[in-house]
Amino acid sequence: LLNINQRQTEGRQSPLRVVEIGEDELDPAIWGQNFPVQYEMFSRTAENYGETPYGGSEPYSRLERFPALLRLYAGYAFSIEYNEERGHAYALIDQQQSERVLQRNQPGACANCHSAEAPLLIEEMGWEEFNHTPYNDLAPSLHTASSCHDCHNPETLELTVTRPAFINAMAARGIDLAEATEQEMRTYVCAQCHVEYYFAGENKVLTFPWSNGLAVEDIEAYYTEVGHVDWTQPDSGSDLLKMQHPDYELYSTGIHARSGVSCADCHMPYTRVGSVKYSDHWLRSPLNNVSASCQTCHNVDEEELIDRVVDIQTTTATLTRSAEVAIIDAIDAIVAAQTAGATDEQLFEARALHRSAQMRWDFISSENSTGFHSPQEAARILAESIDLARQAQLAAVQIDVPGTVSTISGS
Amino acid sequence: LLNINQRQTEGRQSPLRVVEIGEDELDPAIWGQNFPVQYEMFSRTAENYGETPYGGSEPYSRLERFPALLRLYAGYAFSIEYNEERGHAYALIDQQQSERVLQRNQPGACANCHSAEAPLLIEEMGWEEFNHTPYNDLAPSLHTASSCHDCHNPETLELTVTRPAFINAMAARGIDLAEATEQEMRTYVCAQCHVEYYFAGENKVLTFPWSNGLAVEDIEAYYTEVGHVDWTQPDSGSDLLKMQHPDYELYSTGIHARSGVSCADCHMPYTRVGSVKYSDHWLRSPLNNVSASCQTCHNVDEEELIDRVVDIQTTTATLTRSAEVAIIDAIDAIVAAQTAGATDEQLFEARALHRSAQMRWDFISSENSTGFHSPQEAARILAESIDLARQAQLAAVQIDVPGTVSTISGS
Amino acid sequence: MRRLVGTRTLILGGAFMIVIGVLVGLGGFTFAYAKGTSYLSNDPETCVNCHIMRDEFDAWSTSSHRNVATCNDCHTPHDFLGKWFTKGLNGFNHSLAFTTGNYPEVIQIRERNAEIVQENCIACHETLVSNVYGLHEDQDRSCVDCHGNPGHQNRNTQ
Ligand code: HEC
Ligand code: HEC
Ligand code: HEC
Ligand code: HEC
Ligand code: HEC
Ligand code: HEC
Ligand code: HEC
Ligand code: HEC
Ligand code: HEC
Ligand code: HEC
Ligand code: HEC
Ligand code: HEC
Ligand code: HEC
Ligand code: HEC
Ligand SMILES: [Ca+2]
Ligand SMILES: [Ca+2]
Repeated sequence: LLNINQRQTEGRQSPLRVVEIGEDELDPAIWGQNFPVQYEMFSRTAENYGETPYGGSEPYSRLERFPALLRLYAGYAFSIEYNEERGHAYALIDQQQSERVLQRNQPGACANCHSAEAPLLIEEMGWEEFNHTPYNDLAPSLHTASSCHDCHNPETLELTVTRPAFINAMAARGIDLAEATEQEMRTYVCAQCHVEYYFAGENKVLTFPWSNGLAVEDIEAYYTEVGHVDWTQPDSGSDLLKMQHPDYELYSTGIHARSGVSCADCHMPYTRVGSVKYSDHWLRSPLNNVSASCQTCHNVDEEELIDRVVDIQTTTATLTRSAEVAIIDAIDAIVAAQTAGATDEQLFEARALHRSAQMRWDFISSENSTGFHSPQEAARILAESIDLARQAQLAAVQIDVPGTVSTISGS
Repeated sequence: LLNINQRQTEGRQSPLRVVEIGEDELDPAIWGQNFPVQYEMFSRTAENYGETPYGGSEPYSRLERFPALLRLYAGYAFSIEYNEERGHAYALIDQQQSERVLQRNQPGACANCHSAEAPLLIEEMGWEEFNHTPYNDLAPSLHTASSCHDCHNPETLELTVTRPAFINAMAARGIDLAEATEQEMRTYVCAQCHVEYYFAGENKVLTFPWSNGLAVEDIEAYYTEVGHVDWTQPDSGSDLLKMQHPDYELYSTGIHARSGVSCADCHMPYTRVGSVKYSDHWLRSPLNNVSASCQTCHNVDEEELIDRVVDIQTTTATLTRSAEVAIIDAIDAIVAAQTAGATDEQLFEARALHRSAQMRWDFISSENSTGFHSPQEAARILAESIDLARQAQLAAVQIDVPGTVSTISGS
Repeated sequence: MRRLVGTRTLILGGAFMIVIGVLVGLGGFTFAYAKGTSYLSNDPETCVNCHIMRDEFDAWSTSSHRNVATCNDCHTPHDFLGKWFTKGLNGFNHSLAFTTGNYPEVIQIRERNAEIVQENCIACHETLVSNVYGLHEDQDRSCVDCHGNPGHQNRNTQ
């Protein structure tokens, strides 16, 4: 498309470059001198636009809203503080001020996704060194939350990925990022951070558990293979896995991903400013901006579109609550068996089922779209979580402990 | 959906009327003299185009393919014979030759949806009389399977509903059929038969349980209110409900219904014959005809469209199998408790949970799209079915029966 | 999602030969329909000489573009030679297909024609999209991915 390419060149020059942006420039304000519109939009991620039915930018305590989490995360940092997430502007400060950081010693690995300095520090210190250095030792060199530099090549401004964990994980999946289309990049830049992760080995190397695939079963299989355990729940004694924001993984199983729709299509929709279109850099809930986010593709009125989302989310939320009840019933049954004197050997099956049930529930509970990114898959995963939790409960209540007589079940 | 309505007119214009079609004319061949194309297409419903991954026109035995059904339907006619359904041409003969009819005395009510004579006989005999007359007594006057007369006004050829059960049920929902749009009629004509039903009272009056709404919970509430029981399962002693082809009910909760897509849009797509577009009267699986059925709306290649359907169905089918396992475990536990001497009073809760679990599983299992008509809702219903079945099992295994000591569960 | 790939190259000679070939072809195939001139006109009505174009015409006449763009504004290149080359090629393809009746149940735009449409979208909306579409050499995103079908509105996503 010869003449298109010509236009592109014009296009690329159109915004006049006031300053030369250095390769290591992190400060959005400096980038903003060349791209004032995007900078102005990006700065609005500091705004609180309030709550949506299941999301939004009000950083309420998830522990207060869903007390079941206190029981399910018992013994793990997430039971101390866990809030609804908000805009990119808070990425660093919310981490630094989280009780999970203040009360626990965390590794530098935490900084990978919360500080724009990460790529430079990694270059400087080396990958492993960066990850296992205590977070508090790194703290002094962390100043910038989220920056243009996270997603853009400072010179060409093309989208680029800057986080080693993502690059390694894609390599493990056999995906060559050099081949990525522009449209895929509109998702990959987000998949650097909005994904499930763990810290591998002594050096706490940030790793995404993707080598078997992105489905929840693939991720569970991976953790079983490497023998990973996030923590042992005190009362149940089960070795559990914690899932964190698998937004990209769940999205990948959905109809939108399948239709080639990218994260940016919905979370950074084109917006007309004057006579020109810009990508809306105010990353937020699309429910706060339905007309640009959805209506271009869906010629449906705004109210109806919001209803479609909220109905999908309400179904997911209801099943999520049911899974919580089932898992807590399982924990109670395991505890009761223990108290009655059941041995670890006798409790092995119940605890294994509990682990599988809870990581599935957490996969959907910690994902941020309340099921919208893949409605049927979210319901499927919760169905399995409930089934496994109830089986854990059954295994526990049917344990034969000295002092009680064999249960009567035929199954 | 714009263009669909535009195309409708085209089709209707052309045909020149060779014969005058009498008000009570049932024979498709006579109608066919005026509308040879539709007749020719409609006649193809006698063709066997084979199996699709989860549907198709091969009338295989569902009991052989899913042996769990033998246990779940134990004591009910469906455990004798139950096959995959096929084309409209077989509507009458498949009923007459079904072991469910040969080995059991069925009421005339069965003929409502399997014989074109039904509306005329109802006029003649009266509604209640028609329903409670034994099927075998009606048999001699049943000759025509499915006919143009089921869906069309013989004079204007407009779509029309001819089945009292549907008209009564819509009235009970407070919906005025006189107000129905043409697009709605493209679904209503199907909803005369592709729906859950039961025979109310002594007179076996064919009734659709819709007065609380179409959701599975609404239907369960309705049956509880009227105290309906389809049969008591011999081994578990549970009073169960049988669901039959709630195609319209499930479809109604889906995104297609929500987007105004009708049954006919997918199952009777407009098809070019020569220069004119006709509604394809060969009612069948859209997977046998994806290009006309789906591509009008989805600009996606055929293979990918089929994959999308089959992936949704595979998820539904997997959850359906899990629900079967859970329900059978519950039955086993109830039986074991009974054997151990549990009283009906002690078993009350387990049996009630079993009833709720099985009617939900059956709602999806007996629905004919294997979840496609409403993917997330199908998964939600199966998740609840599994949860309820496991709770039934738990209730049963935890029953305190003389000779066994109280179970150890804390929950 | 449709990927737009490849670049259109017009070789003068080839173009002329095809155009001539096509005119012959048109004469041969559609003389009976007397629609040979359809492709040479800018009047949408002439496209509809083929009933088969009726759906698109109807959809176009209710689209946001009915007053601002005719068929050829979108479906043929804006440069002179390309215009006649495309008219010729499409005229040949479609006449052939129409005459033989050998075309899909649901007509779908061909890759090459999709590229042409894309160029025409941009031609008219250059300023507006210059910014967002100025970023990459290999522009692989079709406007129609998001804008459904401005010319027609006959897809569900519109
Ligand atoms: C088809 C549109 C669409 C796509 C594509 C999409 N999302 Fe979303 N996303 C949504 C909607 C709708 C919500 C729910 C917002 C709410 O609950 O207020 C959401 C929620 C979120 C949230 C939580 C926002 C909040 O309100 O707290 C995050 C984070 C998120 N998405 C990230 C992603 C990432 C990362 C990707 C790509 C891997 C992605 N999304 C792809 C539509 C989309
Ligand atoms: C792989 C990227 C990644 C890593 C590594 C990571 N985070 Fe986050 N973090 C995110 C994303 C994305 C969000 C927003 C989505 C969400 O909250 O689910 C977030 C949100 C948060 C929040 C705000 C919401 C809340 O949970 O209260 C805190 C605090 C936080 N992270 C702390 C940490 C700590 C502590 C660590 C290290 C133990 C860490 N993060 C490691 C990506 C990451
Ligand atoms: C979280 C990722 C992310 C961050 C942070 C980010 N951008 Fe972008 N930016 C994108 C994406 C995605 C696009 C769309 C690119 C495309 O479609 O090729 C984009 C596009 C652009 C464009 C091209 C024109 C347009 O609006 O589409 C400019 C210029 C730009 N960004 C500047 C900035 C500046 C300046 C900052 C910091 C103030 C910034 N970006 C921060 C992801 C980001
Ligand atoms: C370098 C890491 C990183 C990258 C890259 C990244 N995010 Fe985030 N994102 C975060 C963190 C951390 C938070 C939570 C901030 C907080 O709560 O303090 C967040 C929050 C969000 C939110 C929630 C906003 C709200 O109002 O609740 C959305 C939506 C979001 N990101 C979308 C995206 C999209 C879309 C992309 C890619 C175009 C992207 N993010 C790229 C780390 C990242
Ligand atoms: C770039 C185009 C695009 C954007 C932007 C987009 N969608 Fe979609 N959406 C699609 C496509 C394509 C499908 C798949 C069905 C189809 O082929 O039409 C779909 C399917 C859906 C469905 C039905 C599938 C399901 O999960 O139930 C819903 C609901 C939906 N979209 C809502 C939204 C909402 C809400 C937004 C904005 C937050 C949005 N979409 C943004 C293109 C888009
Ligand atoms: C409300 C309408 C309706 C009523 C009443 C009805 N059927 Fe059907 N029947 C259908 C539909 C629709 C199908 C095809 C869909 C399916 O099989 O699930 C069907 C399929 C069948 C089949 C073929 C598939 C199979 O189940 O083997 C048989 C046999 C049958 N019905 C027998 C009966 C009998 C016996 C009765 C009375 C007890 C009856 N039907 C009452 C609508 C009805
Ligand atoms: C199961 C229901 C059903 C049966 C049986 C049926 N039709 Fe139809 N028919 C329809 C529907 C739905 C339409 C579309 C009507 C509309 O969109 O207004 C239709 C449309 C038509 C049309 C209008 C032109 C067209 O093709 O859209 C004619 C003529 C017609 N049918 C004739 C017949 C004849 C003759 C028979 C019997 C051989 C028959 N139909 C059997 C449901 C049925
Ligand atoms: C008068 C009752 C009745 C009406 C009205 C009716 N159906 Fe049916 N339909 C049946 C019965 C009965 C069967 C099963 C026949 C058998 O298996 O012997 C059936 C079978 C089918 C099948 C399965 C075909 C196959 O190959 O497996 C489809 C699809 C179908 N109907 C669609 C429709 C649609 C769409 C409409 C409305 C346009 C409709 N039906 C209206 C009674 C009806
Ligand atoms: C959006 C398209 C769509 C709509 C609308 C739709 N269906 Fe379906 N239907 C399907 C697909 C796809 C299948 C799965 C076919 C298969 O498994 O081979 C199916 C399956 C069926 C089957 C079983 C066919 C078989 O292969 O045995 C019946 C019966 C049926 N639908 C009836 C209906 C009725 C009645 C309605 C309206 C109340 C309806 N459908 C609405 C697409 C649709
Ligand atoms: C008359 C238009 C129309 C027809 C015909 C149609 N669809 Fe759709 N389809 C839609 C609309 C509208 C949506 C909702 C999403 C959107 O707005 O794009 C949708 C959504 C979908 C989705 C995503 C939602 C989900 O359930 O995951 C799939 C998959 C889909 N359609 C497949 C099909 C298949 C397969 C067929 C043919 C059997 C079909 N559709 C026929 C209009 C249609
Ligand atoms: C001679 C009859 C006829 C005329 C006149 C006609 N078309 Fe077509 N057109 C067809 C047929 C037949 C097809 C289907 C060909 C296929 O898809 O294989 C078609 C397909 C198309 C396609 C999609 C297939 C492709 O090649 O991309 C486009 C675009 C198109 N026509 C545009 C037009 C425009 C614009 C006009 C008026 C300038 C026009 N047509 C006039 C018969 C005609
Ligand atoms: C001949 C010039 C021309 C061509 C070619 C053209 N447009 Fe337009 N378009 C216009 C004009 C003029 C308007 C303003 C019309 C109005 O506001 O009513 C417009 C309006 C629009 C709009 C806003 C109104 C709407 O439909 O939502 C969109 C989006 C759009 N065009 C997209 C496209 C796309 C995509 C293409 C290619 C498929 C395209 N245009 C081809 C001239 C053109
Ligand atoms: C990723 C989705 C996407 C793609 C691809 C896309 N657009 Fe848009 N476009 C949008 C959105 C969203 C808007 C609405 C902007 C707003 O609301 O301010 C829009 C608005 C427009 C408008 C109307 C502006 C107005 O408000 O008058 C035109 C014209 C337009 N786009 C043309 C194009 C053209 C030409 C292309 C291809 C070069 C294109 N678009 C590609 C999403 C897209
Ligand atoms: C504003 C731009 C525009 C105008 C004006 C326009 N078209 Fe199109 N046309 C398109 C686009 C874009 C597509 C591709 C649609 C798609 O990919 O879904 C298309 C596709 C088609 C197709 C192929 C069918 C399909 O959906 O792929 C035909 C045939 C067609 N156009 C004919 C016409 C005719 C005839 C006219 C004049 C009456 C016309 N077009 C006017 C933009 C336009
Ligand atoms: Ca949030
Ligand atoms: Ca069938």
